[in-house]
Amino acid sequence: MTGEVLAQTRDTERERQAGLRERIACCSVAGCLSAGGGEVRAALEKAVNARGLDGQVEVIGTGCLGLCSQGPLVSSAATRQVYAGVTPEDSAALLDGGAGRFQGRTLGPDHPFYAGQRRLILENSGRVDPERIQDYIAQGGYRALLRAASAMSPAEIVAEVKRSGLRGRGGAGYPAGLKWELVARHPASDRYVVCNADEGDPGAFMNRSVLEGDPHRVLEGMAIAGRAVGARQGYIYARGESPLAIARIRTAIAQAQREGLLGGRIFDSDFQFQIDLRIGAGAYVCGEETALLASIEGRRGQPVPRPPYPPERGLWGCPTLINNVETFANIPAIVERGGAWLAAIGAPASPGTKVFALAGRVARAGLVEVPVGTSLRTIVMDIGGGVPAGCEFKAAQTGGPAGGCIPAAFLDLPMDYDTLPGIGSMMGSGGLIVMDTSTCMVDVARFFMEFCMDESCGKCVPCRAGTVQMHGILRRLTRGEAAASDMSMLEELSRLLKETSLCGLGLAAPNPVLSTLRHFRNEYEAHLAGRCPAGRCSIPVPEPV
Amino acid sequence: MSVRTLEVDGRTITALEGQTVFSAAWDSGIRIPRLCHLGGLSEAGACRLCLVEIEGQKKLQPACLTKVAEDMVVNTATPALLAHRRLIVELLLAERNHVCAVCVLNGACELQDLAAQLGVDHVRLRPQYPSLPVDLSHERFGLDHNRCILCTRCVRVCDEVEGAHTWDVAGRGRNSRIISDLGEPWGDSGSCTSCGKCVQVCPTGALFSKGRTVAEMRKDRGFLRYIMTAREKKLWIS
Amino acid sequence: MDEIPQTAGAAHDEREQILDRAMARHHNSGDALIEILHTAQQLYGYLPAPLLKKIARRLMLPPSRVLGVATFYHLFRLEPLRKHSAVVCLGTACYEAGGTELLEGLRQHPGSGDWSVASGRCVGSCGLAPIVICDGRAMARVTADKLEARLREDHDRGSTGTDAGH
Amino acid sequence: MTQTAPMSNKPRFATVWLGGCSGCHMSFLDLDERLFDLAAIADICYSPVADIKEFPANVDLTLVEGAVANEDHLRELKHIRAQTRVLVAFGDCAVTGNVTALRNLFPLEDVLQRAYVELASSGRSPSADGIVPRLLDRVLRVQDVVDVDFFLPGCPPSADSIFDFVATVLRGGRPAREGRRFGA
Repeated sequence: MTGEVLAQTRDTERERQAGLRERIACCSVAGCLSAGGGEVRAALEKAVNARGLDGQVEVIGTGCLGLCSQGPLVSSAATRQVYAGVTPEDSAALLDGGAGRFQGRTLGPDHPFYAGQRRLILENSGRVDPERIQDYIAQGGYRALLRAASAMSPAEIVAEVKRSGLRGRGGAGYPAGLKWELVARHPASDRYVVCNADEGDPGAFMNRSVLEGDPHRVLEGMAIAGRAVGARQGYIYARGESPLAIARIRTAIAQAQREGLLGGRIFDSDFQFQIDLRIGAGAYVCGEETALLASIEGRRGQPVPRPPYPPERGLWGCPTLINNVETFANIPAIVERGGAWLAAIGAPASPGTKVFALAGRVARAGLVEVPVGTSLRTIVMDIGGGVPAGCEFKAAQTGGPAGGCIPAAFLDLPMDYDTLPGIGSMMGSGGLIVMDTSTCMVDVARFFMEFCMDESCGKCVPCRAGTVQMHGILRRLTRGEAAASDMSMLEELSRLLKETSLCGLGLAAPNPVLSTLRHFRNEYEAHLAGRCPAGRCSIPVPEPV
Repeated sequence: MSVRTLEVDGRTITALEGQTVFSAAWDSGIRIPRLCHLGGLSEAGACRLCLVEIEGQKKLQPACLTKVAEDMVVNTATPALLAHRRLIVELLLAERNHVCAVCVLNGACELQDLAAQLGVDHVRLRPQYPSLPVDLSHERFGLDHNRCILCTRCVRVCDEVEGAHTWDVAGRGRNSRIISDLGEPWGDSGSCTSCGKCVQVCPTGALFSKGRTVAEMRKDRGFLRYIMTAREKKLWIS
Repeated sequence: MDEIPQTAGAAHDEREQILDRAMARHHNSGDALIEILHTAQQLYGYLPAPLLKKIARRLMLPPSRVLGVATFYHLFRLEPLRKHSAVVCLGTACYEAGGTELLEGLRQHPGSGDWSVASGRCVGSCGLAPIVICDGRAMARVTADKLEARLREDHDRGSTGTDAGH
Repeated sequence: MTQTAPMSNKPRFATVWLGGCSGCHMSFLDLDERLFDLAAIADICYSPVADIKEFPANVDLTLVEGAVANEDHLRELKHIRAQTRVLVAFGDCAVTGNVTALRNLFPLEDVLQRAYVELASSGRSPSADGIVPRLLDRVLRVQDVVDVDFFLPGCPPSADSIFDFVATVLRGGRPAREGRRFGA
């Protein structure tokens, strides 16, 4: 493909869409599909056909519209409204304009759920059909790659990413530009770009939704990275548990190859770049970068000690750039609009937006995107609509099994990479679980420890055996069988894992324990005394002596 | 090769460039505890016993993988490190069924020695009592999973020195087990050459020679140095 | 399990050919082990020992490494699936919404002999917790009653087993 | 001692034998002539090697051999702890469960079946409730039941280590933990 062809494709598709009377986008990612979104789409298509509206009204599948808890969601290009809880029986009303039918389930751009958001990564969700590359191109897609391949030097791309201040969205928030520079400067001849799409935190589905809803954005970001760091080969490592994301990536790669946007001589330049998909097989630890690399190489997903870090020694011993889905999804806009543009959004030290998967005891659960540094209160109370009536907000868990909880006292703190560690939590990759007064924090800690125990790769002793012992203590606590000495051992083991584990999984495994101990020690003490304040743990009443 | 000077536990020692902190300390008579490291094999960095404090570095570093540097200041036995090591040994002892009194390696076991050296006179953790098999199908050797600490020395020596790669680890986390070939009994393994190297490098009584009773067996780990020197330098030094 | 499972001779040959082609496409490289195991499991439903042995030979890998990899990842099965499969999500939201109780209920259920019951971690539909995936189809906001109805449905349909193994 | 006046001013010393093979006590007897030295510095008020029926009150130091395998052990050990100032888990069975706890790898019924039915001619499991103490489902270490002040591992601990240990504790010292070994 050339620049002219790209522009032509864009214009043709835009004209085609402009000629339509209505374009109805049905959310077609996992959440809405399991709520019956597929049936809604089929009914709509049938209704369009029955009314002889083919060519005037188009029904497409699209990316996440956000409000997953009230799916299936459908958006209308004509009315610019999103409708929630749509059933196949609603088809007629959608086509014939029976808006009254959707009273109480219509969400306009000024609805509190959308008003508080700033959608950059998700900007195409609801607008494009993730299975059509023309849709992406019509939204200006692949223009950034054109610029990167024909108008910018690799060093200029790296400089732009550095200027943006973008921090890796995988959890730790390492500055992306610095990482890119390390790989770009390495003298080795073979280099790789790897997209970490192994999102395994329980309660996290940001990356998956991005891949399901806008896969080309990620491919474009990776290709730009390839150009910047001098790699010819990229890999996407996706979870085997996400069949839809896998299918969409496969389709997108094939389309991009067919259009010459991946492969040799991209945009008639000397730049060549291939992307292959690697599918994980169910191992959370493979989200750890060295384990992920081992898995791409066809081995057990066991981490190796760092240093050396992947930018120096990664895939097959070659310098390797690893970023996650959301990080790559930021890249096209940075190249297109400039690093300074992104740097102006969000918090000064953590620019840009962050996608959160909001779940748990909250009125409106789903996928939300806000500027980094937005307060937890805005996310949970305004966008999420607060906890359901009858209960009270107690805490929010960020960062999944590696993160910690944020109690009500910190609702107004900005959610960014530097503030959260200060209160014993972390940004993580974006899982955000809201807990109310019916949630037992000791049981939450036990739940996450069980997760870490099951997902420990077994290589290093502290993580393999330590998570088992910590889980045993937490289980005894939730059963009212723990002794005071268990508490001191729990803290001693926490220190051991935090200081001696081989990889991030073990190092972070104690975090949920430490943060609940910090903010909710009284609940631990109550369990020691044989009482669960939330009434969740079934502690047997002691027999009278 | 150039020489580096560093400080280990208050002593100034010299080491060759490229040498690890572990081996430099060892050459100077400072014994850092370890169970997965064994000279002549690749490093796993898995037991976490040889972690040391290096001034200027926030995180503890495994001595077996950390290269010496000029003016590096290393502490190998601070109270915090000793506490960590004791707890790691306790974790190992609680993980499987280590009953020294009825073990062929009683008195010559690296784990048992280490517990004594570190003052682990009891285990504060709950023993897990997993139900684990003993594989006695091999003509000359036995594998007792109850004593295995998953150091993977056997896996590495079989792959790197013998070249057979009979052993590997199956499962993960607490369900990890050493396996031969496709998990069949050791005696049925088609790849095993019965060389016995795995038995000699095993730090505990997990791999043992048959026909020995309690506390009878002694392991020879010098053979590895002999083979490696012979292979690399063509010198057969015993 | 001594033999690679067979249905009909022709199908068997075809599967073998597909697997061989997949390995050839990866130049019989050991790096592709996980890809090949995925393909093999899709073809055969699970990974019996003889199949692993064949893959090991072809990719020139030690058998213990192949088994080590096959047992490291949760998605690989060394045992055949039963007629139906149910995966109960135990991600945080589903756990909080009672996933554990559903899992226990399924395991205790008298009709569970036909079901391979497993737990999964977050299928990404947290807004609809708890989720149970029955034979590949996600059920949202599952209750014990809903699940009971689903199991009975299969029981009533009898042993036709048309949708088995998906 | 602030409680009932003791017979002499010497500290009161006891040894008890729970679920173990008595090997630790054999090793204790291997003190030989040093038993006289011990008697010189302590009042041996209770021991399986002395003919005393009831565990006495106000004991200063008690060595507990063996693991807690049945209900009698459980009751005895709690009583002993209540009467003892310094309690020592004596030998590997007391410290780790050791051989006594090997049965924890199997369900109790299987163990009884194996021992009394499959390997014996009687063909019946013991069922004399009230005569034979009931076995616990799992063998416990001494520390699982009561607080332990010191641990003296070994199978058995050598006579030398026993003497050094007891002498140090009786003098009010804290014996070094390093160098004590499980097993041999």
